[in-house]
Amino acid sequence: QSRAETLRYVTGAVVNTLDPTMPGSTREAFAVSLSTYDRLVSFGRKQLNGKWVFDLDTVRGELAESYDVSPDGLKITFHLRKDAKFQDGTPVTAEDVKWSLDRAVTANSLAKAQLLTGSLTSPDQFKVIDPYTFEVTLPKPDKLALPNLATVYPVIFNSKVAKAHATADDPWAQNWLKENTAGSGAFVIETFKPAEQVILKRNDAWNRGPANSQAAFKRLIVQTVPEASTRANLVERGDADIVIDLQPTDAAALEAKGKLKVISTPQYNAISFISFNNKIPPFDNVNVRKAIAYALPYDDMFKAALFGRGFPLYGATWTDGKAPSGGFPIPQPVKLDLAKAKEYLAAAGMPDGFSTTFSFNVGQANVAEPMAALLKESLAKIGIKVEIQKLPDAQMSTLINEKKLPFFTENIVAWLPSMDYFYRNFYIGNIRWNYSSLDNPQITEIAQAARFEQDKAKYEAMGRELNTLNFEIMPQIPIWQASQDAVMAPSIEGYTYQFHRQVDYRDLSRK
Amino acid sequence: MSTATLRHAAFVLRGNPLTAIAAFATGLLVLVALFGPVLVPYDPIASDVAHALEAPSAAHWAGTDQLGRDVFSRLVVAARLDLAIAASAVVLSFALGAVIGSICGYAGGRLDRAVGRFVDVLMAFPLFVLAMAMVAALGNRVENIVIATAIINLPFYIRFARAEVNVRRSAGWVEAARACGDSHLSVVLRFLLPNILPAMAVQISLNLGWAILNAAGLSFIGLGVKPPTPEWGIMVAEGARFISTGKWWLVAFPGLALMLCVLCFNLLGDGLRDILDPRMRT
Amino acid sequence: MSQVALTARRAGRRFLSSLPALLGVLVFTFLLMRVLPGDPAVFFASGPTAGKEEIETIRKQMGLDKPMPEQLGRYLVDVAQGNLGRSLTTGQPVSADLKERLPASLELTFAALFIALLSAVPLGIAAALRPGSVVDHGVRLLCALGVCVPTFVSGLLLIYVFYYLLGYAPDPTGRVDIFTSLPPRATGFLLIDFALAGDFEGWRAAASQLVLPAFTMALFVVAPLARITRAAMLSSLGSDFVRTARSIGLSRWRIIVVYALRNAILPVLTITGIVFSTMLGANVLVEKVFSWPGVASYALDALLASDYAPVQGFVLLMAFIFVLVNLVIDILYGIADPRISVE
Amino acid sequence: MTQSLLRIEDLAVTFSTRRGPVEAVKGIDLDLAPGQTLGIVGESGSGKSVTAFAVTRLLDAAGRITRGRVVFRGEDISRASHKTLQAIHGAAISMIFQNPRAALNPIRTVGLQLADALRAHRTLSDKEAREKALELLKTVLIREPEKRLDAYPHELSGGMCQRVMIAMAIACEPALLIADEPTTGLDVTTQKTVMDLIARITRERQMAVILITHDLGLAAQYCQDVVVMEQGRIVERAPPEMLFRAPQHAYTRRLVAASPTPTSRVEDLVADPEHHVPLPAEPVRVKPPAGTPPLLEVQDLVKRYDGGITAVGGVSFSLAAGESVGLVGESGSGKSTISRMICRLIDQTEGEIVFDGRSIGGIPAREFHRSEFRRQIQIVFQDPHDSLNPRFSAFDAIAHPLRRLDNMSGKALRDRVLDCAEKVGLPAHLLERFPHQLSGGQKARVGIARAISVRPRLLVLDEPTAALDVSVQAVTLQLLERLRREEQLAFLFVSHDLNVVRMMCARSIVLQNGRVVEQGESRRLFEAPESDYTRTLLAAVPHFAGAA
Ligand SMILES: Nc1ncnc2c1ncn2[C@@H]1O[C@H](COP(=O)(O)OP(=O)(O)OP(=O)(O)O)[C@@H](O)[C@H]1O
Ligand SMILES: Nc1ncnc2c1ncn2[C@@H]1O[C@H](COP(=O)(O)OP(=O)(O)OP(=O)(O)O)[C@@H](O)[C@H]1O
Ligand SMILES: [Mg+2]
Ligand SMILES: [Mg+2]
Repeated sequence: QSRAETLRYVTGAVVNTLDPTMPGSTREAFAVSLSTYDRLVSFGRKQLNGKWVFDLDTVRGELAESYDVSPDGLKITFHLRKDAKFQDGTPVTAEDVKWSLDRAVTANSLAKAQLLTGSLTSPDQFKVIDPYTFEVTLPKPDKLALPNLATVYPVIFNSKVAKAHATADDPWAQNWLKENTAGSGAFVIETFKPAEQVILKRNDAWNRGPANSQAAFKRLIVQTVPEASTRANLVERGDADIVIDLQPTDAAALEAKGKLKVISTPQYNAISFISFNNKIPPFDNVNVRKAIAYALPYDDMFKAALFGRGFPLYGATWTDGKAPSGGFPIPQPVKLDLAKAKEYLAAAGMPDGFSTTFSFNVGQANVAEPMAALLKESLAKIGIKVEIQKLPDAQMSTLINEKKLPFFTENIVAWLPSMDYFYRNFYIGNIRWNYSSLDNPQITEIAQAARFEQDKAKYEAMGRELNTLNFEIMPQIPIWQASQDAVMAPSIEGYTYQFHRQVDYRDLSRK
Repeated sequence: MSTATLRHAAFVLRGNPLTAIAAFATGLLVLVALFGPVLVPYDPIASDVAHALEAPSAAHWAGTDQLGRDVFSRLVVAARLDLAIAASAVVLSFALGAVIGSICGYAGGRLDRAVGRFVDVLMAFPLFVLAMAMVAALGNRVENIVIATAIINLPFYIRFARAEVNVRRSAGWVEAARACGDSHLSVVLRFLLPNILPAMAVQISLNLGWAILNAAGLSFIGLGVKPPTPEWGIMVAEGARFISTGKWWLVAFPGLALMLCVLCFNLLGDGLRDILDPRMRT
Repeated sequence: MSQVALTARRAGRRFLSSLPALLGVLVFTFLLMRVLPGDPAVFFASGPTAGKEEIETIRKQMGLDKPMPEQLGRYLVDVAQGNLGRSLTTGQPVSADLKERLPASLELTFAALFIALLSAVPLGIAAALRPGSVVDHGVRLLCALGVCVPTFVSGLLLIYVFYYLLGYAPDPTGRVDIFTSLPPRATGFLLIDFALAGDFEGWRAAASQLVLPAFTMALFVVAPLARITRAAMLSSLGSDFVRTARSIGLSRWRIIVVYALRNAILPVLTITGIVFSTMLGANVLVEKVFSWPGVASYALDALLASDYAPVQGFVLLMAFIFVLVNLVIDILYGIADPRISVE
Repeated sequence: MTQSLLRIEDLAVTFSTRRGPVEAVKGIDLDLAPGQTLGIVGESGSGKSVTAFAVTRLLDAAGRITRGRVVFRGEDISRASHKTLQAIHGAAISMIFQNPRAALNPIRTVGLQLADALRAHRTLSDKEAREKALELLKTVLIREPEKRLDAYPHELSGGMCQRVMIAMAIACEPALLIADEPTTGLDVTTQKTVMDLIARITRERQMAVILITHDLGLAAQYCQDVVVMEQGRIVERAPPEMLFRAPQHAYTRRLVAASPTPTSRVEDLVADPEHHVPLPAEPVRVKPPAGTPPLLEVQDLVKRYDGGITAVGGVSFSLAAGESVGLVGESGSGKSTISRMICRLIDQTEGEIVFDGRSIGGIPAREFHRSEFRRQIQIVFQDPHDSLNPRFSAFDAIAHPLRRLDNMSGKALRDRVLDCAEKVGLPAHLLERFPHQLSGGQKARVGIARAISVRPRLLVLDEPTAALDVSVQAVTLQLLERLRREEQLAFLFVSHDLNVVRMMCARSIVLQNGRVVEQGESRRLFEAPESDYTRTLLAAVPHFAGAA
């Protein structure tokens, strides 16, 4: 193949498995799995501010030609494409789908916990009607059941091949699938060097692209290049075709040069926070939290750390102190106001401030470090002495999980970014992602109820209530949604911002 | 130092302009470390986002960084911390290494072999990874960076001291000291140790530079001194991220400072070697 | 010949005597890794919905649910059986990863050492032939300049200049241009494998990829090598036997090469051994900067992720190589210096 | 001397040092006929070696011939080119150096080095070179020459190395051989065989020889003509009989007087009438009452080192208070080991040491520094330079045992140090100097002062003068003798110089391989030795023929 028919994608992250459900698999591994496996359904895409982004609200068929939801919302029936073939040439049947989904909810894998959020928990829910018809039964109508089947985990395996490699210890062939694929995807693995590179070639038989087409590129190279500035050099010199994890400064510079195509999309299913552990004094005091919220130099941080590349979640005005919308996240009515901050601090009984540590992880240093420096400087003005702690990633996640960090910055991502999903997964329970260790019965109750609320207006009202409540309690401070800067050769087309924040290589083509 | 040593030093320096320059520059560096913080034009940690990433100008001689801080002021202020890290790490490993090494070199036998084993274990470690692991385990505070640097230097000092003592331990004056009523320990500490000092001074000087680079390397992978404290290594590591965007001053000036400092120590070490080389004395 | 037998026996003895050091390294690394505050299970259970259960699963997989002494015991037994555990970062057995990546590191280190020796030894000799001259000072300055820049800075600068600005160097993304097809793996050393396969196009691609990182690394070790060469040459040039050689009327070159240099090689050899081992372990940053798929960058990633097995495996490998290199140096030394084999 | 082989005219050599230029050789004239053997004698630093190196143009980079000519076979080679010199070296003039082991390349076999020497001036095939080398080894009387051809220098003894050196020097049949202290550092017995060999070979091949030495006896025995050098100048030239019987120059006289001969007495060593202070008379030794134990009694002393070397294998002797006993033997015979054991610096393996009736052999060397006997047994070491801590001034060195053993300080300490310095004749102004600022003789005095400062009763002297020039040795020996007589010290005097022992000690013990071969009255022992070994030793001592 010629260079033009090859797509070279470079990234700082690594691919560590070919099975996206393997515990510990990386984000880049998800991206590869999108090309090697198909799912029953996938999300559509829409244009937002002139850029293509995924559309949570359109779920379209991938291996399924179509699907029907029963009126009571308890049954989803999938009609499989009859022309879909696995990479070994055998047809994709409902048996394969059943085996794959059984695996997803049974085996010890990432899929299990994810599908749980869509009420998919047991093999009993999956039924083969005929070789090309498949039925899913739900205990309760669940908005997230169908979207869950479009996430990266419920991939459809070639069950015959997989079973052939299953063993008594490993009934779901997890070991084998880690390094091999048995899918029907658009690309076939050519070489896989974990943590180094993956080279894929086109599966010419695949026809799930727009208008039943093949993938545009004949060959696909996914390569790990740890040094961010090298990635910038590579794409600038045209040696790489697309990269999405540049430093904000490089992205800004490349955009300014105008030679390359730079598509910046705020990661609107992700949020960056300044978090407090609401159980550790003095952050158990809402006035302390508010004092800090008014003492952060938001604009400077946004400009210096992010080079303005993102969507700010501060500086809004809520007319009556109530949230204007029920979506999540929405910009908060906070801004730098040291006088107000001092008032809150005084109200908390600590007019002279206190000392604390602020942590971030090494992997995010290029954004978090300037941010932390500005935060430290600004908080010092209201008497809060901050010591900055930079932690290796594993330590940071351990400390967060053990709820030992008082004050830090972190990000979250929701694959299915609905309002209730955010509240349920990031503000409730003793789980890692509940950064603020919030345990508020009111929020818990409304969020749980919202999950199954089918009425759009009621749902919106619930959202508004939650948002208002959240602002009053201020468990943590959302600061922005950083942009995903996709920098690519001018000839590359079709880039879409996806819920998994990776490039779906099937979207891309060369002009 | 006797006058003869001084005279000899002067003689070597005259024949060796590089060492003389290095000695002068080192002196300057120490002065900067001592008085720099009161001389700098700007507060090294005060941000000014409106003037971020400005190229060198009359107002900011070395430009400004991502937060609009004055790079020159940060450079000057960083000298103290960097020299302190290097010096304390080297002094620590030197003190430990020289004593342990001398005792082993003098005693020989089982103790020597046991410590030799231990040194082998340390030497067999990939040292930079060991330093990283230690800093990661203990937390990246200045003390820990110093300790890690000291520990990875330790085996070299032990070996060096051991070898130096070994060649001297059968010298007449060692036996004479014993005949004069000194115990073994006192012979080691009061006779041998002072005598190997000059030879070790060379090692120290070379290691000073190495310690600074080591700290810079740790900074590069994110295990360096805490922000926003100015430190050359971190500044270089951060600046390195801007190479590709053409913000050269962010890496060039701290890099130059680091380079100059390490260069001085190295040249000084070379010069010291000549000053102390007995063959140069007549 | 009994000389060979003697050398072999000495090497064997030395190897045996270094086994305790290896064990020490093993145990020490094991403990050091457990002291790291990070919990690998938590780090790798990073899926958007990772919960307690997932963390427990990974923990069980890694055997972290067992008491520490038992973990150590199991680990030692595993290592004795050649099983170094599994990396969570790559999902592969550590031994396989190391086997895959070691040749890359070795190739780079050898190349760097080659460049370094090739420049350091002549420089050292030139300086020693005229001590105190301009040449001597020049060499000294040159060497000092090499060691005073952190490798990651020199690496990035070289990339910036030779790849980005000038375009002379190929893209710094690993061992060979991604579009070059790899030769069948015989040794893992690309230069050798390409040569064996007779693919000289590929050989050139691999070699040109190697130049910048090797040069970056070499820069850092030229100084100690040149310094030692100079000192050793000075002392052997000033020795009695060189005077003897002059007194019997040998030619100047013969004296320098056969008499002075051959004797000066001995200390250089020792330092080369040390330099080689430290380089292999310390080229973390170079490997990172050049996306070199070597063992050091592998260990670095694992370390930051608190992924125990690869770090332990890496350290063990390095220690083993250290022992091996010492052994080789020892044998070479024994060959080069007949005085050694007695005693 | 019609046709001279080598003629040196007004040769001067200057070294540039950091203290400025130093003229080491200040204009000497010399003449050497073919086949003649010329000795150059003089004290250390008098310029003997520099002269030799200047002639062969092997000087250090720092040294330069500033004046004069060196005419070899009618051609001035003092300014000859590199090429010319290379052709002369080895082929026409060759040299033999002191310390033969260091002078041979340690990592090249003897055969190859010989071949190098041969091929430097002729083209030979490998095989021919090897055959020639073998022949040469045979010429220098090495046993098993075939085997030695593939040996490395470290596998040969010092004497053998020197023979190889000689073989290399004569490989290309040069007309002139310069031997710079060829036997220093070798045993007396080896010295004799090596010198005899040189003499025989050069006579057979009619080579001219310049023999540089500081041993007058050696020069006298082997040379037809001897020149005496002092401070870069030649002060006298004469055939040896003349020179020693009737030395003309004052310096020569001093030198001759200071060289111990089988008949010299300590009293006569220093031939400088002006500075001569007569020694006090030998104190009358009162016979101790019966039953008084001797000061030191050594019984069956054995020392084995790791690796099975038995350095000392059962030595017994005793020593009375105020007595001086000599310990002689060739290198490696165990002399130093015995003295160290007696000083309790190392532990014996077996045997007993009784001091003043009390056993000290049982106190481990490690603990001995706390013993009351520590101050009573002191030692003076061989190399005065090596035995002084380079970081201690002379004052500190002398004061050190006083501080440690007598806890002295302040004025008392100062007085005692000054007192000791005066006793050994060390001017007070030298006390502030460091070892490298003192001359050899001065350093020896510091060492002695240190040893006597705590008023010991037994002084062990381990070759106290071996590293000193004859004239300095003479003064030091006199000093020691005076101290012994005045302070009632007992000496255990270790030396390999039989003449010195005979002079200094009433009784002597001869050691061989760690065992006592013979002991008794020195005079009797050396006049009528009982063992063959003692006889060989005595025969090997060079002597001035017919010296008074
Ligand atoms: N490389 C040198 N640099 C400076 N001075 C030197 C050098 N070599 C010799 N000298 C000086 O030249 C003088 C004569 O030295 P030389 O070696 O000829 O003495 P020597 O008579 O051979 O003595 P020895 O018996 O100790 O060998 C001494 O004063 C010495 O210090
Ligand atoms: N530390 C040691 N370990 C092993 N062997 C030793 C040690 N010291 C001395 N020897 C050996 O013991 C023997 C006696 O040595 P010693 O030094 O007593 O001889 P010496 O008579 O003083 O000789 P010299 O005249 O050369 O000083 C020698 O064969 C020597 O090699
Ligand atoms: Mg001499
Ligand atoms: Mg001795």
